[in-house]
Amino acid sequence: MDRDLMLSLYRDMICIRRFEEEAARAYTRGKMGGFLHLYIGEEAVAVGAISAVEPTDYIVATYREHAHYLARVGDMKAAMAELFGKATGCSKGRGGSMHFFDMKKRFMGGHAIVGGHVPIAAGIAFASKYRGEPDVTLCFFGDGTANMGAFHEGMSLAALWKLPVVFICENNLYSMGTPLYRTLAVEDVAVRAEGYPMAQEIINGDDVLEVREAVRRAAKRARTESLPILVEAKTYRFRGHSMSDPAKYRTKEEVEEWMNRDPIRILAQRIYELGVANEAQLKAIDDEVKQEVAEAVKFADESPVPDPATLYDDVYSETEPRQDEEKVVPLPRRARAGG
Amino acid sequence: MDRDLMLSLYRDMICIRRFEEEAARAYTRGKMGGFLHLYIGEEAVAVGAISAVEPTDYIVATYREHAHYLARVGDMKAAMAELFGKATGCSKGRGGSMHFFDMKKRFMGGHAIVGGHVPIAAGIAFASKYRGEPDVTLCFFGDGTANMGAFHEGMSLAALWKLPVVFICENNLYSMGTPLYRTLAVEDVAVRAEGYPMAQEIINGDDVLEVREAVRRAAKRARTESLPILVEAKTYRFRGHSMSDPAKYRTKEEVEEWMNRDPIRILAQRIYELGVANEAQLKAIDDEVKQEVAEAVKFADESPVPDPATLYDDVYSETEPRQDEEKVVPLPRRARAGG
Amino acid sequence: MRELTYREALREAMAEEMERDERVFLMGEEVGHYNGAYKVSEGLLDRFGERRVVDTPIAETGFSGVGIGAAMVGLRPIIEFMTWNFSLCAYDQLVNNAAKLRYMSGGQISLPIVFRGPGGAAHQLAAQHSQVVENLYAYVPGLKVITPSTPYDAKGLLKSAIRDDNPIVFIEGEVLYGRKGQVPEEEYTIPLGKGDVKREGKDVTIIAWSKMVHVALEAATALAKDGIEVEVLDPRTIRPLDEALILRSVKKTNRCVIVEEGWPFAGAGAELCYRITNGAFDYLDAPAVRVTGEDVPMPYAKNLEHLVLPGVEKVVTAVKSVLYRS
Amino acid sequence: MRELTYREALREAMAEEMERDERVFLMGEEVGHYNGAYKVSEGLLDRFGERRVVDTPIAETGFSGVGIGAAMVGLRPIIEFMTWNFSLCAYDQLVNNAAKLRYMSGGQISLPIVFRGPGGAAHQLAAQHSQVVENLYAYVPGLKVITPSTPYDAKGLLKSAIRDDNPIVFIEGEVLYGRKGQVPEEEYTIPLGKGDVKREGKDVTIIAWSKMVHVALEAATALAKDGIEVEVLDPRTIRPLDEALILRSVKKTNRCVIVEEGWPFAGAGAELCYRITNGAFDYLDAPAVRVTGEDVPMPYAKNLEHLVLPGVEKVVTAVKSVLYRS
Ligand SMILES: Cc1ncc(C[n+]2csc(CCOP(=O)(O)OP(=O)(O)O)c2C)c(N)n1
Ligand SMILES: Cc1ncc(C[n+]2csc(CCOP(=O)(O)OP(=O)(O)O)c2C)c(N)n1
Ligand SMILES: [Mg+2]
Ligand SMILES: [Mg+2]
Repeated sequence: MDRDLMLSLYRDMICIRRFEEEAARAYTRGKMGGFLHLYIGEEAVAVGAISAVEPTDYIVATYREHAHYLARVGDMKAAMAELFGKATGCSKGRGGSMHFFDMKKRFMGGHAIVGGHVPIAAGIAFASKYRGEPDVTLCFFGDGTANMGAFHEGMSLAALWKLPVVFICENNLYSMGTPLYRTLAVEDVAVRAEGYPMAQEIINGDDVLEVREAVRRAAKRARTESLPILVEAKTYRFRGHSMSDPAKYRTKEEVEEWMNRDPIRILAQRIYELGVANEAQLKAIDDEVKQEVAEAVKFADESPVPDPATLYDDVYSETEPRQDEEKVVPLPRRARAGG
Repeated sequence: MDRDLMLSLYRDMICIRRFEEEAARAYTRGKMGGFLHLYIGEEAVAVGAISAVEPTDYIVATYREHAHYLARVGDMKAAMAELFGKATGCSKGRGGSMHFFDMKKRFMGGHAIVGGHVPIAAGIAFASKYRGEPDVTLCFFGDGTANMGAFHEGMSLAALWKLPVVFICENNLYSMGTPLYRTLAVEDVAVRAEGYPMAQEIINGDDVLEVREAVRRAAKRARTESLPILVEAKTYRFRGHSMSDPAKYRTKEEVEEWMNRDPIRILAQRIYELGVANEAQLKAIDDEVKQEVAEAVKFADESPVPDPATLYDDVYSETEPRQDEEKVVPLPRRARAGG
Repeated sequence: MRELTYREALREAMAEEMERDERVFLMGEEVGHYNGAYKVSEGLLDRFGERRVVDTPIAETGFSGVGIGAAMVGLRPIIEFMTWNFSLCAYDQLVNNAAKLRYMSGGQISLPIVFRGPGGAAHQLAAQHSQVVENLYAYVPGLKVITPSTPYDAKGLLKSAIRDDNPIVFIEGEVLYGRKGQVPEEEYTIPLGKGDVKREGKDVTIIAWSKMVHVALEAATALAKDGIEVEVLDPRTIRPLDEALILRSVKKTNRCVIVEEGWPFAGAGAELCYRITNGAFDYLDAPAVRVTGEDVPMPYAKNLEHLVLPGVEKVVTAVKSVLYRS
Repeated sequence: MRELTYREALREAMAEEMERDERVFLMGEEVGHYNGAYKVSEGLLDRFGERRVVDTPIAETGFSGVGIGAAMVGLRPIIEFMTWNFSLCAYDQLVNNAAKLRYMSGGQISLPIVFRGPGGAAHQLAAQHSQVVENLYAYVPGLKVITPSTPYDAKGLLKSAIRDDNPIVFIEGEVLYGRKGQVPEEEYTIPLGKGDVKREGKDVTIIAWSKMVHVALEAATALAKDGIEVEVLDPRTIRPLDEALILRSVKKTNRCVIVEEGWPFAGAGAELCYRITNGAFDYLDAPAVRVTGEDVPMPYAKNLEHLVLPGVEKVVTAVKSVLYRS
């Protein structure tokens, strides 16, 4: 086991955890509005998956995407500022919690219509294939997404056209307040893959190393053989669906059982067992991260709100079509009505 | 083998064949407009399936539904008049070829958005279950439909809620000009059922007795166990997708090979082999049917077009809510703006 | 008279109609065990059981279609969209099936189905979750579109909608759920297609619906201080529109401002303007003007969101402009 | 000048742009091996190969989303809907993704994608296959909507649309494909957002687009016999709208009739009326009136279909009514 790798995975997961804990506090203090969907408890999935691929591979995620953004882009300031609705946010304060974007880092959002981003991910992979580029697309979605038509259409096109996408189901057992057994006739979302058919694999989503290894294999297959796959990671969110959900639909016992599988604790345990680091060393990382989060909050707090004068900016791309290359050949007035 | 049954299946299939041959001629003579999608070559599917269920079971079909209408309702006059756009048509001339309806006979249309009727079929079955009624719903669709989101959502709800629907895929190997291998990664549409999961069965769609037997079993299972199933009937359309399609995308050899499997010929052969009837007897049936078709054309021809004054009828149901039982309790004027 | 919230009024309407008619059932995401994403259906599962309060997977096309199928054979489904934004995933079902089945079948089918849920912007939900959809449905013949503004209207209109034999798009104001208002104990219904004058006045008519009614009323209060008497007219149903009431009011005041939350292009405001201009041209002392949401996808930032929504100030300015008093 | 059909003009536009820019590709049902359901893409597969002319399964949401994803990373897809009716199955993709991604991302994304295909009624295709969709898309900021009426416009506008960096809804007239008109051999483009006067006149302005332009021109010819000089103005793009040109014309003629194929409620006709009433109130000698499709799902029967569509006679009557000469 690579010592640096384990510590860096640990750090990435702690970053997400601390960032979101602070975001939740800021939300309660009225620093932001809208929805806030926390990823706490699921960190191993985003971190394991995104660490397994190249920085040039594309990431497409849902409204629960702070984690994926941090795992890929790592810019806590831009993330916190976005939550605060500030001009310095990663989407200039236009997107908010559900719509983080960083096109330069190939972080392709932040999508809030369940299933709507699945065909988009297929399209990005289509483009890679079209251009003969080696990039793979990772597409994250929840267990509740598997009933949507858009999911089906995106999956079936990816299977038919052999597109290089790794579909990663973050199966946290609930879609909002609805347990999976009330939305699916069987236990595994992966069964959906049989219908296309597409390869599938079910993994422990709380073990960051297992996730990483599975996604590494899946991405390699996608890259070299141009084949899609559905990877189902079993995990759990410790908090409610969003800040406004008290999550009363789960028993205390169930939540506790899963909290015992805290992915961060699992990795820490492994780190201790392998003698990669000791408690003090991990605590030092944690402290550093907390400091970073505090700075992000300060940055977000002090950043300006978007200039009202920009309201109409970017509804449309204003780049004019390259008129230089174009000639206007008018039709004689008389002939205009022809046709 | 039941002698009367075989002859009645034969008659039903010949009815469809002769009706559609005549419709095609009438189309060419300008007697109707719009699209006209013929079922010629696929008759065994509709006839086998619909003959296998109770007259109180529901039928939901596509735009290629003349066959299903005739198999269930049998009213050639109303069918031909509908094609001719006449007030005496089964949808009063409002629906045309793609929208035959007969609610009294539980013939639920005639739907022209690919896949859009699949959730509707699930809903009809939902209602049967809700009311504790024993009725089963048959839902017909083509091989090209299996990629639509609506198909997926309807299928997955039917599987989840165990609705009494028999989904019947009329796999004629083409969706318009596109061969199945360009829309599906594998050969059998039935593979889709694995993803829900739902039971499935693949049958020879050109053998009316096989279709009948499979759908009888499927309907029984749906009725007694309230379980859906996907039955895939392999068949072939002898004509183009619609009247405007010369069907150049298929080789002459391929078409000939399938025409050798003409479902009507196959049944006739069986009838001869079993000594149920001889050629002259079958010819007599055919002659009778032709006569019936001719009368239907005459009826359609002589029927009046819809009265222009009815244009705005039936946009809305005008039955007033039962106001007798209702009291209007006005709010004091002052309080109106409250809330 | 007792006061109820808009949410409670809607809930009471559903409960009463479910009690009254066994064919009525509620279906949607989180309507049952979760008691509703916005708690409109709270308690209904306990009261009516899983048969009549049906939780669905996330499958708007699927469960809309299921509702349509069930309505075709005589059930009377209430289909809840968690928000109307998600109805765009089921747009084909509503437009191509719900709206057209009756007509296409030559009148054989009645489709007693209500699609309901919250619409419009709430607080910083950003572009995909803040949409005004009434125009997208009101365009389509075969549908009726209802947008209640008060608890009284919400209850009475929802009861009528459930009893109506047509497919109905019932759009609740997401930010109105907590608003209180008088609702009689006795049973009542409100006929569809009848508008309501929420405040009488003689100088100018403001037409507004759903939450914009409250913006209009605030503006009217502010304008009263300047001696301007505003009539606030709430059409309540967008389709069918109570044109007679609207024209009567405009002919009285000779001036009209339309306030709508949605985007400007070809919204109901444009339609109202057309009908007013053609129905009362000679009575108009100024062209009818509208105040609409700004023509942009909804931004997340609070200050920008605020700019987008029609507010009291914009309405006051518009009223003064039609009075040529700016 | 040579004559081409509208279909050929569109095909030439695509071929030229595909030749010019390797990032442009065509995707849709039956566009390749079948050479297009309406033969618009005939020959393109042979010329450009399967990589750039991509047949899809029936999956409007799927392939629209694939186009959007591909455009996000710099390709320039042309997505063909076999007809625009089927786009309702992909409505969420166009409205929630295509129209909003740029804005939501704070301007990081350009989405150079053209959705195109035939719209409107053809001949007896009945309710689900005869819909006018421009209003459903023009309502939404972030989209541009184009509705060409002639081969010349079709080619020049499609070329501009393909070069534009925004998501574009390009609606062709299904019944116009066979219509011929002059199209120069030399390359040209037509800027988006510029209307065109198809016939000059001084007595009344008729605004019409897509196939209604031809109805308007026929009406103009008929009216000329009565000495009425009609100006026929084709906005060509519905969003953005060439308001300046429209107001100029109406201020000249003082009277306006709008002809649109779609349903009346809150259509572009209502929007035009609003802008005209507000932009030229004092110039109007009569309120602008519109002639629209009847407010019903399209019936199949020929005689009823004929009643539904705006025809020359109705337009002539409307023109006379705004001239107070009935
Ligand atoms: C089409 C659509 N319907 C409903 C919603 C409301 N909604 C947002 S998240 C969510 C639950 C999604 O569950 P799942 O896919 O399991 O993801 P998770 O939130 O558990 O990560 C729902 C119903 C939506 N955003 N889009
Ligand atoms: C959503 C949608 N997209 C496209 C069409 C156009 N269309 C009509 S039939 C058809 C082919 C359907 O093929 P299949 O499902 O195999 O049925 P078949 O016609 O072979 O019986 C297509 C593409 C449509 N009606 N609806
Ligand atoms: Mg989940
Ligand atoms: Mg087929």
